[in-house]
Amino acid sequence: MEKEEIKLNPAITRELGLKLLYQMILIRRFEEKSAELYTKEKIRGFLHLYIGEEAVAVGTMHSLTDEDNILSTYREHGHALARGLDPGSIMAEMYGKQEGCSMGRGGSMHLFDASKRFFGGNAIVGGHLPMAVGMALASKKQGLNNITSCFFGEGAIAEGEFHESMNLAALWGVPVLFLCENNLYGMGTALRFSHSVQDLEKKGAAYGVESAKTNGMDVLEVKNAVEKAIAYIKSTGKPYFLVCNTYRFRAHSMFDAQLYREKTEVDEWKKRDPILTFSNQLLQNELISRDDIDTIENKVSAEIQKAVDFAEAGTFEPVEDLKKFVYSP
Amino acid sequence: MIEFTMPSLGADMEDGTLVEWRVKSGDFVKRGDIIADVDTQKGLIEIEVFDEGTINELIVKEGEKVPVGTVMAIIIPVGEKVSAKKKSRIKKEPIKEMVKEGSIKVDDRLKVSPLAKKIAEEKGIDLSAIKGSGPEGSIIKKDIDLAAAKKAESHVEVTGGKKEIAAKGLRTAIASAMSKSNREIPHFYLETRIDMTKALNWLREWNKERELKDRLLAVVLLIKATAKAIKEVPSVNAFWENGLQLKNAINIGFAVSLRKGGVVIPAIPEADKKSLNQLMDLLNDLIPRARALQLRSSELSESTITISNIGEGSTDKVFGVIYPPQVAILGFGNIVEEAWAEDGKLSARPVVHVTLAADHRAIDGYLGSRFLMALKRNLQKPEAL
Amino acid sequence: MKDEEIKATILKLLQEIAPDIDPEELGMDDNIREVFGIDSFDFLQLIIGIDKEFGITTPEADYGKITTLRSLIAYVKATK
Amino acid sequence: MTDKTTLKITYREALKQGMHEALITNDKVFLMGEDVGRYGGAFAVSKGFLEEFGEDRIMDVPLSESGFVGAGIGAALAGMRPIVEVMTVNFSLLALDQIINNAATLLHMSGGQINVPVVIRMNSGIGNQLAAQHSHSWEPFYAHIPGLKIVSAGTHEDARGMLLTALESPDPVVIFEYTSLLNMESEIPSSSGAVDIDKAKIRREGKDLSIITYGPGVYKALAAAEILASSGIDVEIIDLRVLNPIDNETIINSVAKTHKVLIVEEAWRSVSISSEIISRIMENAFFSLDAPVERLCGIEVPIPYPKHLEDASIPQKQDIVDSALKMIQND
Repeated sequence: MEKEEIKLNPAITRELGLKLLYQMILIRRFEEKSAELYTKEKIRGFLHLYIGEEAVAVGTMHSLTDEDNILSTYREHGHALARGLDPGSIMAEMYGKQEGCSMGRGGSMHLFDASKRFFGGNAIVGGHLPMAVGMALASKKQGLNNITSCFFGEGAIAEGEFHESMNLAALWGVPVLFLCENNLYGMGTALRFSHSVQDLEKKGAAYGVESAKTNGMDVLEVKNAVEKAIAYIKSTGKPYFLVCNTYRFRAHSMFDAQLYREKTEVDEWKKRDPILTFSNQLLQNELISRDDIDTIENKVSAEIQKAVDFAEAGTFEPVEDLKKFVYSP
Repeated sequence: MIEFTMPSLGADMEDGTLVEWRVKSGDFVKRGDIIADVDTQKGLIEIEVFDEGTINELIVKEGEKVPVGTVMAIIIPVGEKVSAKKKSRIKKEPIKEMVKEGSIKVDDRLKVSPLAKKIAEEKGIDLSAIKGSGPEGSIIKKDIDLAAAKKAESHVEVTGGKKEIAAKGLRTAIASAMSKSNREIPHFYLETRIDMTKALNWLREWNKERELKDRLLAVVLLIKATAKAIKEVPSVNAFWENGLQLKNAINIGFAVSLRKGGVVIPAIPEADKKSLNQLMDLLNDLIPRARALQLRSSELSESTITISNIGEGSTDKVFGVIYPPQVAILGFGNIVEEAWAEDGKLSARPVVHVTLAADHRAIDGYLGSRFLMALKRNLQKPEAL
Repeated sequence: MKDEEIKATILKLLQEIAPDIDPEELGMDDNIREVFGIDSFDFLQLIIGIDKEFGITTPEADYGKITTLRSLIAYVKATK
Repeated sequence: MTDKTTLKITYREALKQGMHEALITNDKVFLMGEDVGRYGGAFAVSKGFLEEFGEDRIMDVPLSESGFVGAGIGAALAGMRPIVEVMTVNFSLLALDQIINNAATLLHMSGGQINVPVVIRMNSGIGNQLAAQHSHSWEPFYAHIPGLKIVSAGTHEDARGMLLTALESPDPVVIFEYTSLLNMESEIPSSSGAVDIDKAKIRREGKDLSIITYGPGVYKALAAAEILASSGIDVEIIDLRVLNPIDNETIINSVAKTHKVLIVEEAWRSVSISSEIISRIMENAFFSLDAPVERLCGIEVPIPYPKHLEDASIPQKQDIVDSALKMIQND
């Protein structure tokens, strides 16, 4: 890895490098702390960690604007953090506290923040795809020039709703970015056991949707690919299907013996850890120094401790409020 | 030092079996290292450590199954003191079981519609006497209206009987209270004789200056003297309901006997705060209504202590049975002329025998006698009542 | 006022005080209070009745003189 | 003085007028559904709309119920007011995941941040021998879901006015319309417009028996009432109109007056709306009951094709008359 001399394109400044690196490390440490707190029973329910896929969230969110809509899946902490949701409000949400970003009502799989146009994690595989098409449809009808980006894994591509949504989006010509995080495993089923055609990006052609794939382990490649996609959407008003090939270093969720894959495969992919590779690139191009990395690590651990303290200090909603949020007042 | 515990990997994970340690004591571990393999219902899972330090002691042995949270190893942290955070388990409230099991059982009870049952209760109609004309022979509103109408016509000969019914009801009520009292309350009895000379002389003087309708009876003096004695020994004025409960209001129950048998005990509320005239007015109101069985249930249920006073007609002494949950009953016998020895001289004096029956769970002999002595003293100074 | 009238009035008063008594039971020389179980409260009502019917306020000292029907009738005739 | 003139109109026409008024008054409103545009609507309710409002506001959609219902929900999330027409309730089963896991649930999961102001119209019920897959009555299932407001347009007045009020609601509303009523004519005030979607309605005052019903049961019960009146029986008819949340008060007051209840619905008997109404009467009006509550419901069989069997599988007017007579004569 060290030997390869990777020339960065000149557009990468020190400041951008530090920002992207900071966000990826923040996600990584946040997920590690979540795992720890889960084993200590502070976080319950399902917990799906994003470790290994940081480059996709950071690369994508960097290119989206505040007006763009985002719909995510249950493996959403990386998306939420990269989108700018406050780490404390996410941690409090996983503690089930009412100070959480969804008032404690949603938990790890259902983070919401209307102010950031973050329309939640959806725990039904592919369930949010039709909604993304609808939101883009509304933008088109109201003449807004924002786009709607929805994240999903390669497992969702086998759902009927993927087919219906791609067709509707193409048919109606609406500005939606279908962003697939292909981490090779739909829970315990490897790609080759669920898809007749494994080059997933090829599926877009069937609907006349512009499609591409990119290296989901490299934040800059993801950033460039997403910028290309957004430019296409903005200029044509048409949907775009981008497949980011990436890999999750951890189990599907906390209680998973990972019988479906070999440890050697995991170690192999770890060599392409998005944080390691990117920090090496920045170091080799003298954009940052080792100290910069230490400063980032210290700032991140302080930020995470603050988030945990915020969650610990949070309060539980009184049970009398149980029936709130079913209908509008 | 840091306790490394069996982690919880899922809400439904109860325990785990340590299959293999990846470290031995003395090894240094850093955050994220895999230090053990644990077998669970989902399969073998690598367990990571979240703290840095050297393994001091491996407590759980390989092959051992332990519940989540069990301390498996001790780690000595690097340099800085890491406060061993107390693990606060989130208390799992049991989900309230809302479902009531309905059991279908064949019900051979009287079939009455809810509406019919309600009206029957309101109009005091005995359901057992009615034949139902509703579905499955159930008694319905029409049947009740019919019965009520029949009852109205025959109102005349029924009223005479109303008292019988009431009296019969009274008898059963007294019987159950008395048997409960005997069953549960360990009675003990104290007795004394009180010279009523001063009291009766004062009474005569008092009545002389007043018109007939303002005349006082001796019993009024007895009631007021009792109330004052209670203030000195409050524990006689209490209830026993799994433990002594002192009552601050002194409501003296006044036994009114009915000529045809039975006794009704209206309460004189806060007798200690009433003047002698007020007590007399109360008796003028309560006694006739008691005899006509027209007392409201609230007037019958608030006594905190009872005075029994067998119509002064007959016996000299009366030993009462306490009315639960009260703890004492005072019995005044007839005021009779008796020999009275004092300062070596013998004379005839009007004397009343007073008995105290008390609940030994609540009061003991010493307090009982102090109460009777206070009563005796009060009756020697009638002007102060 | 003849004896018979006074007797009838007295028995009427007693009937009001104790509705469930039977006047025939009372002999002229029987102790009224004992036969009818009249307590001090009822006796006071009787005295008030006598006052209302005959205008006589019987002092407590004279209670002893009117324990039987005969003595009561005589007392009323004498005092009226 | 309100305009006293009335309008003789079919149920279909009433639906059309309601939707037309909605499209005119608010440009955020648009209609999306299968064959609503070029075909003029499977039941011709939106005939002529495409020509008048254009493709942008009258959207024909492919046969992707989950897809387009989900898209309708998404459009509602992002500022539009879509009327999503699911041709019949029978096809809505494919979109239940979107309706229940997204529309009914987003407000709660987001801790009150996200509203889903979508209106979903579905044609429902039995009639014209469409056999088992095309004759479902799913009101009880939808009425079970907290987060959805479920209304049943059993009269021309409601067919004309419910949609307008539903489009004002910040929360998702599902409107059941009925195939068997489409061609039926009735009188409604020509000034009629939006109606409330919160309360039940007493369609006929009476004192001997409360008949509680909804949907096609309303007109059948009213017809039965005329026959019963001729034999001196004065029934009160309650049109539930709102199946979730249910208007307890109107029910309880009526039971307190008549002391006897007959419930009429076309859905299958077990775990139905009548099951819920009986529970609420038992919980809140037990001591007003002078007889057990009776009910006439759909026979628990997939709806058969042949007419005589189809008719026998749901309560008809004569069944209502017979039951009422039995309940009253018994008294």
